[in-house]
Amino acid sequence: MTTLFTLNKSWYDSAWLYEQLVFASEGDVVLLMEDAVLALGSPITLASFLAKCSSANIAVYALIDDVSTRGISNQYPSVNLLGYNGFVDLLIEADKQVAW
Amino acid sequence: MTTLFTLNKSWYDSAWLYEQLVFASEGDVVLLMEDAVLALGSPITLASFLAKCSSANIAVYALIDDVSTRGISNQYPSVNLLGYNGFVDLLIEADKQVAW
Amino acid sequence: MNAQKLMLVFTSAPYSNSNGQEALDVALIGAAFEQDVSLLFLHDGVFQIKAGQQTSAGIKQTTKAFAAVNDFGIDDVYVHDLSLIARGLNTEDMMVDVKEIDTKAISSLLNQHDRVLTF
Amino acid sequence: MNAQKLMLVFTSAPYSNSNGQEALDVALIGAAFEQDVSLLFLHDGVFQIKAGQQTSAGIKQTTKAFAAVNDFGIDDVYVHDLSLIARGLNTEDMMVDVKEIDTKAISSLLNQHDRVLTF
Amino acid sequence: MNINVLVTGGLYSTQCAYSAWRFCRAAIEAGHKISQVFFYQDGVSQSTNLSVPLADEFDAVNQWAEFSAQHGCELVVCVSAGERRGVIGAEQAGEFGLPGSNMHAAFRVEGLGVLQAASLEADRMVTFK
Amino acid sequence: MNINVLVTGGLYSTQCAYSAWRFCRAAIEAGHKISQVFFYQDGVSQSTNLSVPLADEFDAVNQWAEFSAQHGCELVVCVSAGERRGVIGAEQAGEFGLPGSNMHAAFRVEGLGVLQAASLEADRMVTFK
Repeated sequence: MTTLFTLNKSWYDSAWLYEQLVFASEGDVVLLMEDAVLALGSPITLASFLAKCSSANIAVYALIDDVSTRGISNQYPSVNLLGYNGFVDLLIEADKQVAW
Repeated sequence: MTTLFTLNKSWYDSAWLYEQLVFASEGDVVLLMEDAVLALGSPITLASFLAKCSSANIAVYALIDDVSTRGISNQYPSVNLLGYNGFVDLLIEADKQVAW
Repeated sequence: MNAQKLMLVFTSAPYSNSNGQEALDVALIGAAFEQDVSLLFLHDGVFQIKAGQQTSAGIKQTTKAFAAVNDFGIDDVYVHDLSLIARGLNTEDMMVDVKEIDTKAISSLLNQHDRVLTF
Repeated sequence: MNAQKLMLVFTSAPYSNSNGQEALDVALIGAAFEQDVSLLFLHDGVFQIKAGQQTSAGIKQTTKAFAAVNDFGIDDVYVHDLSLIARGLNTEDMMVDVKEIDTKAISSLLNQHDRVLTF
Repeated sequence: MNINVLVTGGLYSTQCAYSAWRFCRAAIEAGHKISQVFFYQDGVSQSTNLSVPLADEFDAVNQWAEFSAQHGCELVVCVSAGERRGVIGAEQAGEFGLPGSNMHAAFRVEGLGVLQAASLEADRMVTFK
Repeated sequence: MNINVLVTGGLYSTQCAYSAWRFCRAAIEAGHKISQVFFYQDGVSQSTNLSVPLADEFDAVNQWAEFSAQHGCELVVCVSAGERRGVIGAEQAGEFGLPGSNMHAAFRVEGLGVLQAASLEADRMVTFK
């Protein structure tokens, strides 16, 4: 079973959750949305989190609407931006969602 | 002018604020209340914050009602526990309050 | 309709909001529907089941109800080990029998459930 | 009644809640009452005045109003240096003219104000 | 697929109303079905018929009502979460002798059992908070 | 001393109603005056006359009303924060053609200017959030 983890909390408030890799495991998917996209603008902040996700084979996406509303320019090529239609697809492809 | 800083946020969510000494300066007073009292039960978590407050001459108090409701046993002798009447006195003795 | 494995995840401390109470209500309804319900406490959520909470004038001690979850057929109560350690707590400080598990075990556990609701 | 020095502190990012908008409303009323009003952006609050925010269908771009605070007689706009650095930002990313100050300077500034409201 | 949506966040303290509404529209466009949107915790505030948002603010209540009318999706408010917070249907107002009610007609009041039942029937469940 | 109180937190998402109420009672006991409690942001929810808390839950609305009656303190709800969130006085209901109102009679609606004026007159201001 694969899980879609949606994360709407700022790294700057909830670093502990990112340190635990949002409790995802191999094959799971993470979607950054709302305040979780804020850290995408800093090339340092999410580097460790994304490296760990990559080596654990956890794909990371971000919701483009929340990125552009906040004026963030994504510094991480490994994070794919997608719209709400992509969000829907991720939910369908996974077996369930966990909303942090 | 002296300021009463009230802090109701858990250290485990808002460590950044504690690291900035809640922007207090010499002679100011800090009151830990609500979720800010949670960390008083761990002898390690607040040690650095309290040491810095002590050397900056910033007194730190905690609201005893919130401590006992949550079943916390305060591990820090330098933190004085007081009730709402003590809270009122701190506000009157200070020139203003800043609520974090 | 088969029974689902339902997990409630508690991430915030009691008293400052109603998350604990309202997550527990979902758990009890799940149990009443004969679902396979388990509880997971992590981050400040571990304070929900901390022993020694004292009532205060006019404030509800919502967490007493946790001590009775076994009576409702909820036996799987998990606590995150790192969350306890970071708060100077251990399983003996908890008001219910809990299984202490690490981050990796939590990941596996989430995988084994059909529905996971976080509060 | 003398004028008071009133400071509004912005600590949270826009869009996910109304803190920025409702703090700004207090600031503008203060200015209308001819108080001496200043604004301080720290932590995720610095995103309130980040340039380049784009409107999205049906969502209010509350922060446009920040670009006009000077018109309301609010000239003292401060940003916390560490908050910018931690987010990969600098003062040129801000949509208004700001004074970048450090933690110690913020402590002094708080001392000099009669009322400090945080949002 | 049949998707059940749980919404728990307040109107002005979270973005959840907007995010959930955008998600639901995208799901319909992709040919899925939103069987139910269940409002719990502070999410119950998204069902009041007394809110007056500014002209350029997201009008969650009316957007949900319109979405429901167009796509036949049920909008269900948790009875106990609503009672605590003062979001009340007409029947409850009578039951408790309250001076009025304030729930928009597009929403209806149910217990948590309805959420549990919908979860059992749905192919997917998604939470916005 | 004359203390002005600002309350901005929601009823079930923060502890602020309880903390503020305990503080206010302690201030009166110490001989101080609470000139005004101003409800802003999600704090406006503390003025609804439609809430039905459980028997053992803190009943913020009625505790504020009782406190105000005993000690002559004004309970003021921010007009714009209330309108956004659906907390509405009788006059506003007529003005906007709403189906009803839901503000407890112990509270009254005012603009932010009233908070600013009270702040100028008070010796101390204290915020609960």
